[in-house]
Amino acid sequence: MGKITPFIEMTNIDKSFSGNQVLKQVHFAVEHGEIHALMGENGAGKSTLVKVLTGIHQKDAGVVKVNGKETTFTNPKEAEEKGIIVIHQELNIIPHLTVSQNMFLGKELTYGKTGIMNMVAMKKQTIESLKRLGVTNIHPDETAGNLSVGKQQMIEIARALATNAELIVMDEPTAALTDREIESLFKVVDSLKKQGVSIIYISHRMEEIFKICDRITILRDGQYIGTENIADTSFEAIVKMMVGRELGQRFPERQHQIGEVIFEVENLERKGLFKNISFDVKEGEVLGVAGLMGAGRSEVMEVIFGFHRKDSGTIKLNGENVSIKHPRDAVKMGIGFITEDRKAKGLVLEASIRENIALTNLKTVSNNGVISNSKENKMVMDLIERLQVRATGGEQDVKSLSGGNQQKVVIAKWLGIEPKVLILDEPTRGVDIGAKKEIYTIMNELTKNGVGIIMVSSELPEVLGVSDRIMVMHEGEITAFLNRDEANQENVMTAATGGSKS
Amino acid sequence: MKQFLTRNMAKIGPLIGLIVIMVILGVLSDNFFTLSNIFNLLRQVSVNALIAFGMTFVILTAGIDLSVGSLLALGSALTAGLLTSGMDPLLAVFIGLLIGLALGAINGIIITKGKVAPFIATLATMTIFRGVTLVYTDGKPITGLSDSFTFEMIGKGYVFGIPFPVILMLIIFVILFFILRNTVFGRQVYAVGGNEEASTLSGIKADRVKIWVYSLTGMLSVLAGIIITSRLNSAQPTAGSMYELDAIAAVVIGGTSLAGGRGRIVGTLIGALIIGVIDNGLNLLNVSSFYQQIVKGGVILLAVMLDRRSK
Amino acid sequence: MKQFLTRNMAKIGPLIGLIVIMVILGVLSDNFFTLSNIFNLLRQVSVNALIAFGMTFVILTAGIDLSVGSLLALGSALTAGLLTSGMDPLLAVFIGLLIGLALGAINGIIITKGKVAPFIATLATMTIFRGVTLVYTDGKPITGLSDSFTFEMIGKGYVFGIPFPVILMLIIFVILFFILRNTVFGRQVYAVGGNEEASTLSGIKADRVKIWVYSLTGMLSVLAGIIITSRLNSAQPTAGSMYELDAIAAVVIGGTSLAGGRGRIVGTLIGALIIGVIDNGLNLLNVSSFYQQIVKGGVILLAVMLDRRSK
Amino acid sequence: STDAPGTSKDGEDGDKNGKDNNIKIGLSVSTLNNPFFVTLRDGAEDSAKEAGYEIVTSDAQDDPSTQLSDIEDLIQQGVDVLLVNPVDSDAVSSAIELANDADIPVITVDRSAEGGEVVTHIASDNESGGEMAGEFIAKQLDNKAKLVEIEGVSGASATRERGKGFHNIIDKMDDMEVIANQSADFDRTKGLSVMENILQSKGEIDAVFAHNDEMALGAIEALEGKSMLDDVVVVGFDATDDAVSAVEDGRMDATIAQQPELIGESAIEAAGKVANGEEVDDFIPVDLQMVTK
Ligand SMILES: Nc1ncnc2c1ncn2[C@@H]1O[C@H](COP(=O)(O)OP(=O)(O)OP(=O)(O)O)[C@@H](O)[C@H]1O
Ligand SMILES: Nc1ncnc2c1ncn2[C@@H]1O[C@H](COP(=O)(O)OP(=O)(O)OP(=O)(O)O)[C@@H](O)[C@H]1O
Ligand SMILES: [Mg+2]
Ligand SMILES: [Mg+2]
Repeated sequence: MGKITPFIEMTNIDKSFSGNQVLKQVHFAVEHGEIHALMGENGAGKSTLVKVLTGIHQKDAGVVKVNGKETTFTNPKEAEEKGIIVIHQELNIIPHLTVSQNMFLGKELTYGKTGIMNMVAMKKQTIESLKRLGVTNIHPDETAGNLSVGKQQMIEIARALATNAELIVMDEPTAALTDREIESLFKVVDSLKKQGVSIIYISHRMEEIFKICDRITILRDGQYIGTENIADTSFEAIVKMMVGRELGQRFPERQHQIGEVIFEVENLERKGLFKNISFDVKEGEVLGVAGLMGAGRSEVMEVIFGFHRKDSGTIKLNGENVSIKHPRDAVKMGIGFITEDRKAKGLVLEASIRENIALTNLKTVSNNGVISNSKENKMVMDLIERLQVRATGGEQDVKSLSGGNQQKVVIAKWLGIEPKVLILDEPTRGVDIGAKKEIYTIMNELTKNGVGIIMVSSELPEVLGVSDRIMVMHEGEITAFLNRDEANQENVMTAATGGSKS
Repeated sequence: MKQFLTRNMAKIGPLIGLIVIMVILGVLSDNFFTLSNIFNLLRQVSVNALIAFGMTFVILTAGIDLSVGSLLALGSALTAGLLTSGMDPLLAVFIGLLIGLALGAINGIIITKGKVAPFIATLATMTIFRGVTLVYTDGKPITGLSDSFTFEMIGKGYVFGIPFPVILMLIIFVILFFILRNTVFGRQVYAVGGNEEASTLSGIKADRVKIWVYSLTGMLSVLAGIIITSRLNSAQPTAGSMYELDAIAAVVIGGTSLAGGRGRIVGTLIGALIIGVIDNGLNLLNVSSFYQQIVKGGVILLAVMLDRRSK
Repeated sequence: MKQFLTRNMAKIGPLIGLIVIMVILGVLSDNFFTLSNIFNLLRQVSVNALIAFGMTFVILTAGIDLSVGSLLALGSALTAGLLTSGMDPLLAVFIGLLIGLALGAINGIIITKGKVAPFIATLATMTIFRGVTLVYTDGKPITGLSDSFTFEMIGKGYVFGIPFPVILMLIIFVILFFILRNTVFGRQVYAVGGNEEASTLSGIKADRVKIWVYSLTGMLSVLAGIIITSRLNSAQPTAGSMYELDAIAAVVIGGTSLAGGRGRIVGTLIGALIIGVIDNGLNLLNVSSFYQQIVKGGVILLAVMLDRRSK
Repeated sequence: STDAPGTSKDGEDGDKNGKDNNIKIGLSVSTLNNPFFVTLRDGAEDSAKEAGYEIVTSDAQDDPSTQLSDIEDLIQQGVDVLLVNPVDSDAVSSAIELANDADIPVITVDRSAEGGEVVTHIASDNESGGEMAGEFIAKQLDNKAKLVEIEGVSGASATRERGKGFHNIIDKMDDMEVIANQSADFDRTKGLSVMENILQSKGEIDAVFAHNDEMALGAIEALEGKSMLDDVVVVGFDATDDAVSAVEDGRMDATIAQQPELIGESAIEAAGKVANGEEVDDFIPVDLQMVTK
């Protein structure tokens, strides 16, 4: 860190999108070889700031200095040439290309200047880069789109690390990873730091910030709030800077009665993906489902919900066998499903909040197939209020909402059906700390009313903090059931990596 | 406020285009703004508009239907066949419309159950339907249809001085407008086109929605075909060729996105009017047919680009 | 292993289709498997194949080009014009190809810079190019072209007993195969079609890739047009109409996804062969042209569905 | 009779009385999307059947290069005589040369060829048909009229030739004025709407010449809708069944009959002679007929 001029210095940055000011007079500086956290609520402007830095967006005002020299990048390629590389928040994998093709996209290795690619060399380097991250189970010829989100994320990280970057921006790199991958990522980050590489680290996971970062800059509503040394600050202080008030306890107090079993799954199997899946959920209970990436948890939930066909097994609701062949059957029975991939599977991005919420509730808001505007508006406004969705109103396109508020819309559309059983798959992925707490509060309210909840999550503190019982999966099979009081980080991880049933 | 403005700009973009073209034609030709020409124009537009209404639904679900023209020919030929066999005209028309529904459903089933991309599925049925029509008619027009007042009415009649096809088009427009805007089915059409997976996971049977949408288009195409048949008092085996292009153009000029999920049927009506006005105006001005093609293509491009700008 | 099998199944799906069709035709018609018919067939296929090669690139970028047929007519007419003016045939052909490149670039620029959906942009230029062709030729064929050996060679010549257009097609196939598979440009084509935003973030100039892709298609279409011109020794103003449909069908039958990002040019060659074999075979079997359309549509559907199954 | 592979039917019941009924005739039609050519084909097929000849038909769909492929395919099948109804006179030459190379005699039907060797040509000429239409209209209206010309597909040869013949007559007369000429693509529906639009701008019309009957019938509907049919002379082309009955009903004034059925029949007759080595004239005219009431 020894040098006097910081590597990156951004001052008085302004940025608006069609009249909506997203960054206001923001300052931001990164030293050589430091790991600098960038935090703020959903929509605070973190990603935008990074995009302004790397030339994806052009700033309206302000100065960017690289190594003390004023610089303006007009496209990300220029930034890359100056050693600045970004691992973007949204995955930038081209689904139909292979792993190595993705790794070298835009910087293919060629025979001299011919434009003819050296594919052998690219594959070799792909294997090496992945190995550096401790990943050995991804073949360079696999089609990237067929890999789980987590593996895709690892490819992106490997791709960034393969360049001789001086600064790597990581915009929520761990949102789709589980603890083991995060561990190996942190090891690499550590060694990069030793080599003098700087890192801008964006995350909503507080533990990570304290574990690896040197300094932190906080944004709120597009405004610069402050920069602190991690060593000199605290969890509470950072949260207060982010949300502008005390947030209180991280997981809200649970106050609910656990009742009868309402939902049972017996010996569910889908060949090649999972087998012998048996579990139940009781009224008012939160069943946490833990596991490593690719453990097959999402697949199980999608099969239960009728989105994919099952090969065998039975499902019971209130003790009676039910047949679910299409999500519509599940919806009719009062089962809700919040998917892990809200953009691809949860929302119609181009449509309004109202239309999205109404989608699961078309029956309720219509008479004889004709939608009643008053019923619809009432339902939508009630739900927006209940979940405190921050939006200009029901007519705003969900596309323009921040991640946390999008997630609330997804939850709202399922609350509308007044579910008896609610499946939540990674409900707080990419959601800021304030919104997370709000989601937990909603879950609490539901269980208080007797709803049975199944929550798939890869964030261990969340699983441990919210669940009444924890089911752990490993490679398509259940390896453990743990009660709230007996569960801890260690025994969940043991089961998730295939350790014996406890 | 600003958002409100830009939003409504997008909605009136095509309308402005239409008005500009009409004003230009009004200046260039004295005959353009006569009541008789306006009705004439509307009657001509009605055929393309009806097909384009159906196409709007299809495109909203992110599909496309290239078979409309052949389907129109087949449906009209079969209806004409029923008429020459002496069937009651109303019944024949009704059966004709059902045939259209069924042919459209075939498209829908190939696309959803056969998992064939709409473009290629309807490209194939376009060829097949045309072939069946030629076989059925032996390549010759079917004439000697009904002299019944009812059947003549459909294409040639007037009600309160307004051509009957125009009234038909407007009634159907109002119904479809209502369906898209106010019914569960309409909502499902937008949702399936916006994000099929998310819709399915919300409990919507996307396949069923799609099959209905192609069926609707099939029925409307045959209705358009019956109007033509009634006007010409004969069914042509070659009727409707290339109609798909005008219908798609009307939908897209009207601001509906080919990617699905976004658009409005009012836009389609305006788009059909733009195309109809260009054709009519170029005829009125007696522009050489060579140049007509250039002008028409150019205006379509311009209309679409203007609309993009205003968004 | 299983993955390997399914992977290769997908690749050979269309090939199996082709073989099945060929075997059936071989059994039904004695003339099918003669060397002379095979060369005859390949020469017929070459025109559609060349256009479809370009179309493959376009479709891989998630685009479409409906203007190829009109572009072919315009390019051939202009080339024929140069020839009748006495220009050296090789030079005229070269300029003709450049004209094709430029016309294709116009498509690309309208699509990228004008932000018009490829379908509608090329629908408009399809009409415009045809209009310009008619104006340029005054609606009449251009005849009295060069008697030069060189120009006759292009469409009518033989090298080692193989028709020259076939050789041309194979050479271009090899070049394009190599470009798609082994060059940075090829990779960019796939990337832009697979995820345009991600490609842009990786520093790929998506607009430039697209403009090149349409230019390539323009050039190949004119080359196809020059082959036709040479074979017919005249340029027709109406040449190439509906060629876009056969070209798109070849690409899709060959397994390339209309959504972009996925597909191979080998598939397109096979797709073009399938279409050519059907046309040739139905002629050999003297199937009535009405039934030909039905069979052709049916076989296309079947080929595409079989391919889906094998994936 | 040819060296093309697959011809194996010679022999056996061949040369009885020097007449060979075992003849395979190839017929390449320009388009079957037009009733005129459908009738022509029917005429040919029927009389071939009667004579006991084998006939193979293909449809070029109005595309010269499809026609070339079709003819190549016919040559592959080892036809003994080739009847070609060219899509385009110039463009067909290469195809005919191919047949010449394969020693297959070629007869052109309805439209002639500019190149290649042709044994005979059987036709009634489009251009003189256009002239007949012009003369008829001129006579009906005493050489003074405001005319509408409805053209066929832009750039198609029938459009050019019929239009040319029509203008050969009309352009010479000072008082015959074409006040509108628009294309309706040989299509009845388009004929209707194009005529409607023309009627909106041109009040006074004395006669309509349409390049085919389909468009003429469409125009008649438009005129009827305006109650103008009685005052306007409408002339079509082709004499399709529909048109002939329209003439009988007094709705159409005339149509030029090219007698497609007769063309088809004569073509087969000539083909039979050629195949048996008999001499035929190098032009076999089939009279144009003016069908009037
Ligand atoms: N391309 C764009 N056009 C319009 N508005 C945008 C665009 N990109 C971002 N925004 C808006 O800018 C604001 C800041 O977004 P940004 O993505 O920077 O937030 P963030 O801090 O990264 O949030 P998160 O934690 O959810 O990733 C949001 O209100 C967002 O809706
Ligand atoms: N579309 C797909 N195509 C092929 N394989 C897939 C697909 N989706 C998931 N898989 C595979 O199925 C297995 C189970 O994935 P699933 O997403 O259900 O796991 P998970 O436990 O929810 O993990 P994650 O945390 O990554 O979502 C993984 O091995 C994954 O790679
Ligand atoms: Mg962000
Ligand atoms: Mg998951």
